[in-house]
Amino acid sequence: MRYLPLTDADRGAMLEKVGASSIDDLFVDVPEEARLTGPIHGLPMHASEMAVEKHMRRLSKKNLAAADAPFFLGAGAYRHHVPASVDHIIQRGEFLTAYTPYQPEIAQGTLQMLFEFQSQVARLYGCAVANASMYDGSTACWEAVAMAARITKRDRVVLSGALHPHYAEVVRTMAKFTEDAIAGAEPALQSAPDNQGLIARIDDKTSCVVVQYPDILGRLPNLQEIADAAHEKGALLVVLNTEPVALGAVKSPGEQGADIVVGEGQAIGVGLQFGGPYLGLFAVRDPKHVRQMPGRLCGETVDAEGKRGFVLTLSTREQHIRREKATSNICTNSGLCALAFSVHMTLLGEKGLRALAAENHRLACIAADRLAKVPGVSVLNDNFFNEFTVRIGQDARAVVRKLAEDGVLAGVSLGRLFPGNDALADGLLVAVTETTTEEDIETLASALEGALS
Amino acid sequence: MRYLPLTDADRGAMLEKVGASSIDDLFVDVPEEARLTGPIHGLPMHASEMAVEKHMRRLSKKNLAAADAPFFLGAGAYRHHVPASVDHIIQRGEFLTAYTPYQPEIAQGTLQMLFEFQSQVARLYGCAVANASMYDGSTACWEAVAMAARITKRDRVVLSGALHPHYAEVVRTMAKFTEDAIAGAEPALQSAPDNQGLIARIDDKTSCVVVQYPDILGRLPNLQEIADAAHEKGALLVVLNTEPVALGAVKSPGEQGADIVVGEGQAIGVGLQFGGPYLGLFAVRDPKHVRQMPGRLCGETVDAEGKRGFVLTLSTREQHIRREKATSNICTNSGLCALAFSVHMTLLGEKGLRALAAENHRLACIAADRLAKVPGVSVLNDNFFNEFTVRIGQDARAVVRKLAEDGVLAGVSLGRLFPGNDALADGLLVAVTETTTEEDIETLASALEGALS
Amino acid sequence: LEEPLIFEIGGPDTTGVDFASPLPFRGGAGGGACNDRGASSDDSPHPNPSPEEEGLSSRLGDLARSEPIGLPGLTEPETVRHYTRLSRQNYAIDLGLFPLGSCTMKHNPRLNEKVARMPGFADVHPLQPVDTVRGALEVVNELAHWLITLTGMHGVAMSPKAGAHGELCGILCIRAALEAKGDAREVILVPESAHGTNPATAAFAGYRVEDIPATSEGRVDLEALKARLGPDVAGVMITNPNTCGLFERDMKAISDAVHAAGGYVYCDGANFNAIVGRVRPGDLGVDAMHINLHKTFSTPHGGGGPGSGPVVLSEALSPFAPLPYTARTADGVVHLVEEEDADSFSEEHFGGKMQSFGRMTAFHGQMGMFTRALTYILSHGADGLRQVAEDAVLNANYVLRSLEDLLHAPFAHSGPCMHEALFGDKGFAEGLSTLDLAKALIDEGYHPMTMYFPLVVHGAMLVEPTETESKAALDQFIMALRSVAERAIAGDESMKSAPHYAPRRRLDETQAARKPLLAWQGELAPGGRAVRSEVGGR
Amino acid sequence: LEEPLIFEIGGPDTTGVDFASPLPFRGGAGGGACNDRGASSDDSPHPNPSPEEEGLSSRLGDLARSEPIGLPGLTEPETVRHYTRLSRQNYAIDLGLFPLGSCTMKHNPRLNEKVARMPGFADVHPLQPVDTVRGALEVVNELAHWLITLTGMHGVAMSPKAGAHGELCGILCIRAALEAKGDAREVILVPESAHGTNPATAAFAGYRVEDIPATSEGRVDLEALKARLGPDVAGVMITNPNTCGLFERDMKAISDAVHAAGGYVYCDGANFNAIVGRVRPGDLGVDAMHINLHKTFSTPHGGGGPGSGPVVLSEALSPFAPLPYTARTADGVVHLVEEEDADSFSEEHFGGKMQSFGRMTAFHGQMGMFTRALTYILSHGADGLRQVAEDAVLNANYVLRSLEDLLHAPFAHSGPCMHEALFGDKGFAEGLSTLDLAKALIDEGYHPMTMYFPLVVHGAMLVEPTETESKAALDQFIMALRSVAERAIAGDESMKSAPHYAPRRRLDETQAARKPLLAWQGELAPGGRAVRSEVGGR
Repeated sequence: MRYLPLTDADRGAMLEKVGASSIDDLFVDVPEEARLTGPIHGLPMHASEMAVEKHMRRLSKKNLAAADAPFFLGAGAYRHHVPASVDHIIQRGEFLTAYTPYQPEIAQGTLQMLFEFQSQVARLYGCAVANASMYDGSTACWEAVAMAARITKRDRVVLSGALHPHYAEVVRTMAKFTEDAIAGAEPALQSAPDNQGLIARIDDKTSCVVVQYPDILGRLPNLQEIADAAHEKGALLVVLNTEPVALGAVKSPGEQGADIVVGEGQAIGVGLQFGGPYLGLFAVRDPKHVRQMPGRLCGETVDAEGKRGFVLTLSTREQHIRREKATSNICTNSGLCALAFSVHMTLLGEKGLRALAAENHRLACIAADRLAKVPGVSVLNDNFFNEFTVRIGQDARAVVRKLAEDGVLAGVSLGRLFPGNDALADGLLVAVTETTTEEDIETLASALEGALS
Repeated sequence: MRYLPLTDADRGAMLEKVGASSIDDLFVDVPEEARLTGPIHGLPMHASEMAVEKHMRRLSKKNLAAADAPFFLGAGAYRHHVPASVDHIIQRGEFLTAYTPYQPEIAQGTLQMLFEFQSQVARLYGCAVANASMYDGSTACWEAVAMAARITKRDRVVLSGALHPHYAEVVRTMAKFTEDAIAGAEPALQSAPDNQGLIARIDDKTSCVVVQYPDILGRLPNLQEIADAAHEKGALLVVLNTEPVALGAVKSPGEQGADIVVGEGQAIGVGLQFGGPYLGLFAVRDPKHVRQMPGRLCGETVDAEGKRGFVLTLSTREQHIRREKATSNICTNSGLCALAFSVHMTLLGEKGLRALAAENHRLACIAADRLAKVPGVSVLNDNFFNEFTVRIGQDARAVVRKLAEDGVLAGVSLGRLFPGNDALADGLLVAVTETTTEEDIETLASALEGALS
Repeated sequence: LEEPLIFEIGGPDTTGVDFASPLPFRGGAGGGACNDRGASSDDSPHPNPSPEEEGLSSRLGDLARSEPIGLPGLTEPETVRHYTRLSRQNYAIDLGLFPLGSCTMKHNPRLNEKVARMPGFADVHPLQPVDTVRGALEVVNELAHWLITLTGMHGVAMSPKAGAHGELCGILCIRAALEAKGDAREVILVPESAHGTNPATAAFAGYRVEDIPATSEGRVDLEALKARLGPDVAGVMITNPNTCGLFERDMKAISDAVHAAGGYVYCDGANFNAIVGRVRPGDLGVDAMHINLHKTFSTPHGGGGPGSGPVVLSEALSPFAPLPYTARTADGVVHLVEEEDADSFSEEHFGGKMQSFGRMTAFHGQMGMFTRALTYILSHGADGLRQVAEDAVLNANYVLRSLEDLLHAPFAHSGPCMHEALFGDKGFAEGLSTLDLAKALIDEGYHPMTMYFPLVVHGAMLVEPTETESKAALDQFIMALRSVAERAIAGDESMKSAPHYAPRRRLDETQAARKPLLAWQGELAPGGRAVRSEVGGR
Repeated sequence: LEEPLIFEIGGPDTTGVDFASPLPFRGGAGGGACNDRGASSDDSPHPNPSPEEEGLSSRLGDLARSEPIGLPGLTEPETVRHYTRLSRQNYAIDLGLFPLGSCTMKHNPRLNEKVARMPGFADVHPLQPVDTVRGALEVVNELAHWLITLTGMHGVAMSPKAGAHGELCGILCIRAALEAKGDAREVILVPESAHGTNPATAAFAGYRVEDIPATSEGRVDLEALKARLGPDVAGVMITNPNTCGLFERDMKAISDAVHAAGGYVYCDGANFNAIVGRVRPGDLGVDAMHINLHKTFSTPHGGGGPGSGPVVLSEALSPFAPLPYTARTADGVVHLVEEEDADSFSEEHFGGKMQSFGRMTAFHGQMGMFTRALTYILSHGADGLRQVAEDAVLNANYVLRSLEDLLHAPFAHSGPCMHEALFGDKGFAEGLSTLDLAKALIDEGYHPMTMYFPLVVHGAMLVEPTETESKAALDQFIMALRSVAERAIAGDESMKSAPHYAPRRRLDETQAARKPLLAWQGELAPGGRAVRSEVGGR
C-alpha cells in the first residue's frame, strides 16, 4: 500500500516493543460485538493509482466543464481566469500540508500571508479589520447577523429581498435555533432595488439590515442611505458581496457606511469547484468591534529578538479557549483558499483589479446591449456590474435546460433560485466575465433567439 | 507586462545612475543599420495569459492524446503511468528553477539526487558507474561509440541490424564527420536476432559492436555470446536499451558482459511528450573507463567540517575545462528528467519495478496470443518483453493510418521506421504496458480483423 | 534575508496580470524548417477600452469607484519569489513528522490533488443544469455511500463545511428531531476533555452545556452519566476514540442509556481515523457523527482549512438532515435534491417525508474535498483503510511505550491507546513547562505535539504520529523527544528561550493581543515601491 | 536534520506503487444523503498474476532476471518528504537573484508549465500517424516561424537538444555546405573568450581550432581576424553579445570578411536575450546561430537541463539542415519531413533539393521546451520581447555602474555592457580570491555570479541580472556585493572559510576527483531499512 510505510518486519518489531502479541491486542477496549473481523463489506480492495485516476476521470468527463461551453452563470459563484502561478504556489508542500499556525515560530509563512490577506480584504471592503477567513460567504453572512445581535443585544434581523436565496435560507435556518426573528422577502423584478421599502422595515428593535451589493439581480443599491437609516435606529448595516471583482469598479461598502462587510471570495483565485471549498470574507469598519468578531485573526508582534513576526491573536474570543462562551463555534478557516485569493490579488494589484473590473463591465455592457436586441428579451437593470437580469417572457428554467442540451450554459434562471415564485419565472441572470468572448455573447444571443421563437 | 518588474519610474532612475539619456544610448555599439526601430515585424503584441492559454489549448486539442485511444506505440518511447507525486516534485521551484550545481554548497538537493540517480542507473544496468544523464538515448548511443573509439583507438563500428533506425542514423551522421567507418544493416523479419551474423562482422579493427536489448523488433538477444566474441577481438560491447522497465524482468546488460550500456530513460517518470525532452542514460561496467566518459558526473566528498556532501567531479574531461580536448562537447545534461526518473524509480523500488515489469509482460503475452488469433496475423518473436512484431500480410503503414482514423493507435509500422524496405513493409510493432487494458487489446484485435478482411 | 510584506514591495501601478485582446492568430504562423514564408499576422493589441471608448455608457450609475483601494501589485517573478520564500518559513507534513494530537497530520497523496483539478470537477458551476453535472453528483453520492458503509449509519449530510460545522449540523438534527416530537429539552452533556468546539456548538444551538465527569482511567464515567440523564437532557456529545487517546469501552451502554432517557448521542468523529475499517460507530448506537475529511481521509489542511465535515446520521435523525442532498434512485440516476423538491422527491423515491431542518450553506458542500476523499478511499479500499487504522494505532502505542519510562503518561495503565499518546508535565524541573519542551522540540527539527489539551491532564502533551510515518521516522522522533524530555527533567534553563534555530525566536503573543495590529497601516509608495527595510545577512 | 540517501532509508521490499486490478465499479455506488441503499460491489483484487498463473508461458526465454537489482523503494509519504527536504538544500531563481553571467537565470513563467502539461502535448507519441498530431506539428512550426522572424534568418533546425548540440548542428551545416562545394577546409577560428563548448564542438566536427585575439576593449580584433582568413578557414565561431558582455561592433564587417574568404559565420546565440527584438543577427551576416530556449525564452533550467538549442540558418546553410523538420505548405497544412520524403517534399513544395547532413537525434526535438518557448514568445509579443532586451541591458548596466568604483571593471570604458557586467579580482587583498568572494556572497543569501570566466580577465566575475529582477532586488544585491567586495579588498580572512551559513561548508572537490565515489556502494538492508545514521539537531 503506497501510503503506508510500515513493513511487516517493522510491525513485528513494534508489537514486540509495545508488548502486544497481535494488532488485535491493541483493540481490546472495543467491545467484542463491535469488532469487525474482516475488511468492511461492500467496499472494494485497494486499487492502483492508475485505476483510481481512470475511474475519477470517467466521472469527471460526465460533467460539462465551463471551459467547454459558452458560459454565463453567476449568482454567487463567478468564473474568472486564475493565473497559473496561483495554483503553483498553493501546491507548495509547505503551504498545502501545513496545519493551523499554532506554533508561530515555524509558521511565519502562513501567518504573514494571513496578515497580508486580512490587509487586502480590509482595504477592498473599505474596512479597518478583516479576519483570516470563514468557511464561505453564506456562513460568514450568518456569523455577521449573529455578531450584530451580540453588539446590539437585539434579535430582529431585516433581510433585503434581493439577498441570494441560499444565504437568506442559511440565516433563516440558523435563526430558528438562535431564536432571532427574521424579516425577509423575495425580490420584485424592478429595475432598481427597493431601498425605501427596506428602510421602512427598520425599527428600533432591529439588530441589523442585511443588503447584498451587487444584489442577486445584479443591481447596485446605494448603501449610504440604508446605512444612515439603520444607524438612526441604532441598527447595524451588514453588507454582503459575492463578486469581489466588482469592488474594483464601484465604491466599497465601508466607505458607504456598512458596519460589517462579508462576502464570498471565490471569484479571486479559487475557481468554481461545483460550489466548494469557497472563501468567506469578514470585515468590520470600526476596530472597536474586533473583539466581537468570529473566526481567526492574525496580528503583528515581535519575537524575543525584536524582529517583526505574526501570531494568531485575540483567541480568547474563540472556542478552544472560551468553549461555550465563544463568539462562534467556528474552528477551521479557509486557509488555502485565502492563500489563493491573496496570491491572485497580489498579482492583480490595484491596477490589475481595476483593469479586470473594467473589462468585466465592458463585456457585460456589450452582452446586455446585444441581448436587448433579441426579440422577446428585455434587460431589467438600471445599473449593474458584470451580471444583470433579463426577462424572456417565458419560463427561464426550461429555456436554460434546453440551451444546455445545445451546449450553451446560458445563466441562472430565477426559477432555479426562487422555485415556486411565478412572478420571477421569466427572469434569467446573466453573468459576464473576462473569460467571456464576444463570440460567446453572440452564441448566447442566437441560441436565445432560437429558443424563444 | 507581467514578467517585467521594472516600472517606468525605476527605468528613469536607473538610466540616470547609468548616465544614459535613453535606453537607445545603451545600444550605441549596435551599428545604425542593424538597429530595429519599432517592434519586430510580424509578431503580435503581448497577450494576456488567458489568451495565450486559449491559443495553446486549441493547438493541443488538434492532437489525439494517447489517453483518449487504445494505444500500442513503442519503438523507443513507451507510455507508462507516472505517479502524481513525480510531477509534484519536479515542479518544486527549488528543482525546477535551479541551475547546474556549480556552487555545491547551495545545490546539495540537485547533487544528492544526481548521486542517487547515478547509483540507480548503474544498478539497473549492472554497471559500476553511470553519469548524470545525456540529452537522450540516441545521442548517448553516439557518445558511447565515440568513447569506444577513444578507448580502443580503432575507428570501425559494427551496428546490429536490429538497432532503432533513428539511432543508427544518428551514428551514421556523426561518423561522417568523425570519419569512423560504420557497418550496419536493416533487420530481417526473423523470430530471433541474428547473433552469428553480427559476430561474424567483428574483426580486430572493430572499436565496438552496438546491440539493442530488447531490439527494435522486440526480440531479446543473448548478449553474453556477443560480448565474448567482441572481447576476443579487443572490441567493446555497447548495449542500448530503450525500455528500462524491461530490466525489471530480464538480466542486465552489465551482467552479460556489456562494456558500455546506454539507453533512453523516458519510460520511467518522463512521459511521451512527442519525443522530447527525454533522458539519455550512460553507464560503464568497468570503473577504469570513467575518465573516458562524456557528460557530467556527481561524486561524494566531504565539506570543511567533515560532513558528507556531493559535487560535480572529474570535470577535467569536460569542455569547460579541456575545451577542444574534451571527451565531448556536451554541456547540458537532462537534470529535470533525471529527477523525474529517479523519483519514479524510488517510488517503484525493486519490488515495484519487478511488479511493473511482470504486469507489462503479462499483458503483452495476452496481446500476442490474442493477435495471433486474428486471421492473417502472425507473431514474429520467439521472445519479447512488452513489445513484439506481428506480420499482417499487407502494408502495415496504411493499416496503421486507417486504424488511427477509427481512433485506434495500433502501433508503429516497420514501414514508418524503415521506409523503402519492402521486405519489412508488412511488419507492425506492438507495445503493451500496464496502461493497456484487456479491453484495449480486444479493440485492437477487432479493428485489425476488420482492416485485414 | 527577511521577506517584506507585499505592501512594502508592491506598488499601486504594478501588476502581474496583463489584459490585451485575444490573440489574433488568424491563419496561424507560417514558415518551416528551411523556409521563411507563410502568412503572418500583425494586429496590434487593444488594451481594454472602457465602455465609453466602445460607445457604451457605463452602467455603474453613481456608484463608480472614485477612491483608490490601496492594493499593492507584484509582477509574476516577484510574486512567485515572495510566496516561495514565505512558504519556507513553514513547517509542514511534507518536511517532517507533525505529531499534533487530535489534529491528524497524515500524508496528503498527490493523486488527490491531481483529481481535484480535473476540469469536470474544478471548472463546474454549482448551479449548472443538473444534466450537465451528473458526474459531480455521482462523486458526492459515491462518497456519501462509502461514508455510510464505513460508519454503519443510515444517512449522511454532505454539506457541512468543516468539523465544527458538522457538529452544529448534528446537534441541529437532534434539536429538530426533538422539536418534531414536541419535546423541548435544554441540556447537552459534554465531557470535560471534549474539543472546545463541542460546548461552543451546543451553546450556539441554544443548549445549556453540562460537564460529564471522567474516571481515573480517562474515560466517561458511565454511572455519573446515567445519574444525570433525564427529561431535560437532549443528548450527549462524546468523542470516541476520546481526546485522551482511549476508546470509550462503554460507548454502547452510554448510547443505550441516553436513548432510554429520550436523548440522542452525538459522536465527535475527529478521531475516526483510529478505527476506520475496524469499528462502525453505527454499531455502538451513535445517532450523529461528523467526519473530518481532512483528518481521516487525507484532504490537505492547507494552513488552517478548508475542512469538510459530512455528518453521518442514524435512521432516527436522517429525515432531519439539511438540504441540499444527493440521492441515487433505483434507476441508477443521481439526483440533486434542494428545497423545492425535497418533500416530493422523498415521498416518491424513499417513501417518507423529509423534515429537513433547513440549509447550512450556499450550494452543495466542499466538492474539492469530496473528490480528494473519494480518491483516497478508493485507493486504500477496504483492506487499506483497515490497515490505516491498525498502523495509526500501532504507531501511537509505539510512541507511548517508548516514552512512558521518561514522561508521565497518566493513562498508560488504562489499556492500549488508540491513535494518540497522552503525556503530562509531571516530573519537569521547577520553572520548565510543556511550552518550553515544545519550543525546544522545534530546535530538534520537529513540529511540537498538541499542548495543554485535553485540559484533564496537567501540562498535557498529545502525540499523534499517524500511519504515514515509518518506524525509522518514529525512532528518530522518539530519540529527539527523549532528549528534550531529559533536559526538561534536568532543568535545562536554555529551553526557556527556545526556539533558537527557527525562523523566529519566541513570539510575544501578549503584545499581539494587548495592542492588536491586524492590518497593514501604511500607504503604498506612489509610483514605485518602498526599498526593503532590512538588508543582508541570513 | 540530515537527509540520508534513498539507499539508506529504502528497502528492497518497499514500494510506493500499487498494482491491483482495475476498479470493478460496475454500476457504481448507491445510496444517498439519507438512505443506505443501492448496489455495491464486492470484488477482490487480483494482484498481478504472473503469465504462468494466467496459463501463459513467459516469453523471456533464458534471459529472465535471476539476480536482485539492488534498488531501494520508498512509499509515497517518504518519497515526497525525501525530495522536498532535498529541494530545500538548493538555491533557485524562485528564491532569489541568481546572477550567473552567460547562464541567464530568468523567471520561468508558470503558464509555460501548465501548457506543457496539456494532454495534447504531453501525452502524444512521436511516431503517431501524422494526422493525429497536427497540433503538435503546428507548435513546432509556429515556434520555428517566430525564431526565424526574430533573428531575420532563412531557416531553422529545431531538433538540437541543447545549446552545444545546436553548435554542433551549425558547424556540421557549415561542413556539409563546404563539402557540397568540394571545398575541404580545416580550421575554425574561435575567440579566446568563447564558451568552452565552441572549441569542443569544432574539434568534435573534425576541425582544428585556432584562437582569434581580442582588442583591449574586449572585442574581436577585426584586423587580426582578416589577416588570418584564407582558403583553409572553414569559418568563425563568435559569441555576440560576447562573453565580456559587449556587443561586437564589427560583426557585419567580420561576416563580410569571412564570406569574402569563402567561410561561414557561426554565432553563439547564448546571449541573444540581450538583443532580441532590437537586433536581428541575420542582418549582421550570420550564417548559423543556436538559440538556447532556456536562456532567451524562459524554459526552466531544471538543475542542469533539459535544454533545447534550435539553430537558425542563412539561406546558404538551410538546405543542409538535419532531419526531421516541419514545414507548412501553401495549403496551410504542417508536414513532418523525415528521411523518406525529404527530397521529394523539398522539390515539390520548395523548389529545391535538400542536402541534409543527416540526423542528430531520435524523434523531433524537445517538444516540451517548444511549447514553453512558444507560450513565452506569444505572452511577450513583439513589444514585450523588445522590452525584455532593454530591461536586461538596463539592469546589467545598473549593476556595472553601481560597482565599478569598487570592483575592477576591465571593460567599463568599452561602452555600455549588454546583458551582463564583467569584473576582475584586481584590488583584492593578497590571498583572497574570486572564489572566496563568491562563497562569502552565499552567506549573504545569494547565489554567486559566474567565476573565472571569461578567461581573458583575471579572477573574472560575470554578473547577469536579467530583466526579471526588480530595481529593489538589484539594490539589495548591489549592497550585498559591495559589502563582500569591501571585505575582499580589506583582506577579511573569514571569507576564506565561507560559506558559513549554507547547507554545507566548503566542499572538498580535490578529494572527489582523486578518489571518485560515483555510486552508492552498500547493500540494502534486507527486509527493512537501515536506521538513519545521523539524528537530531539542526
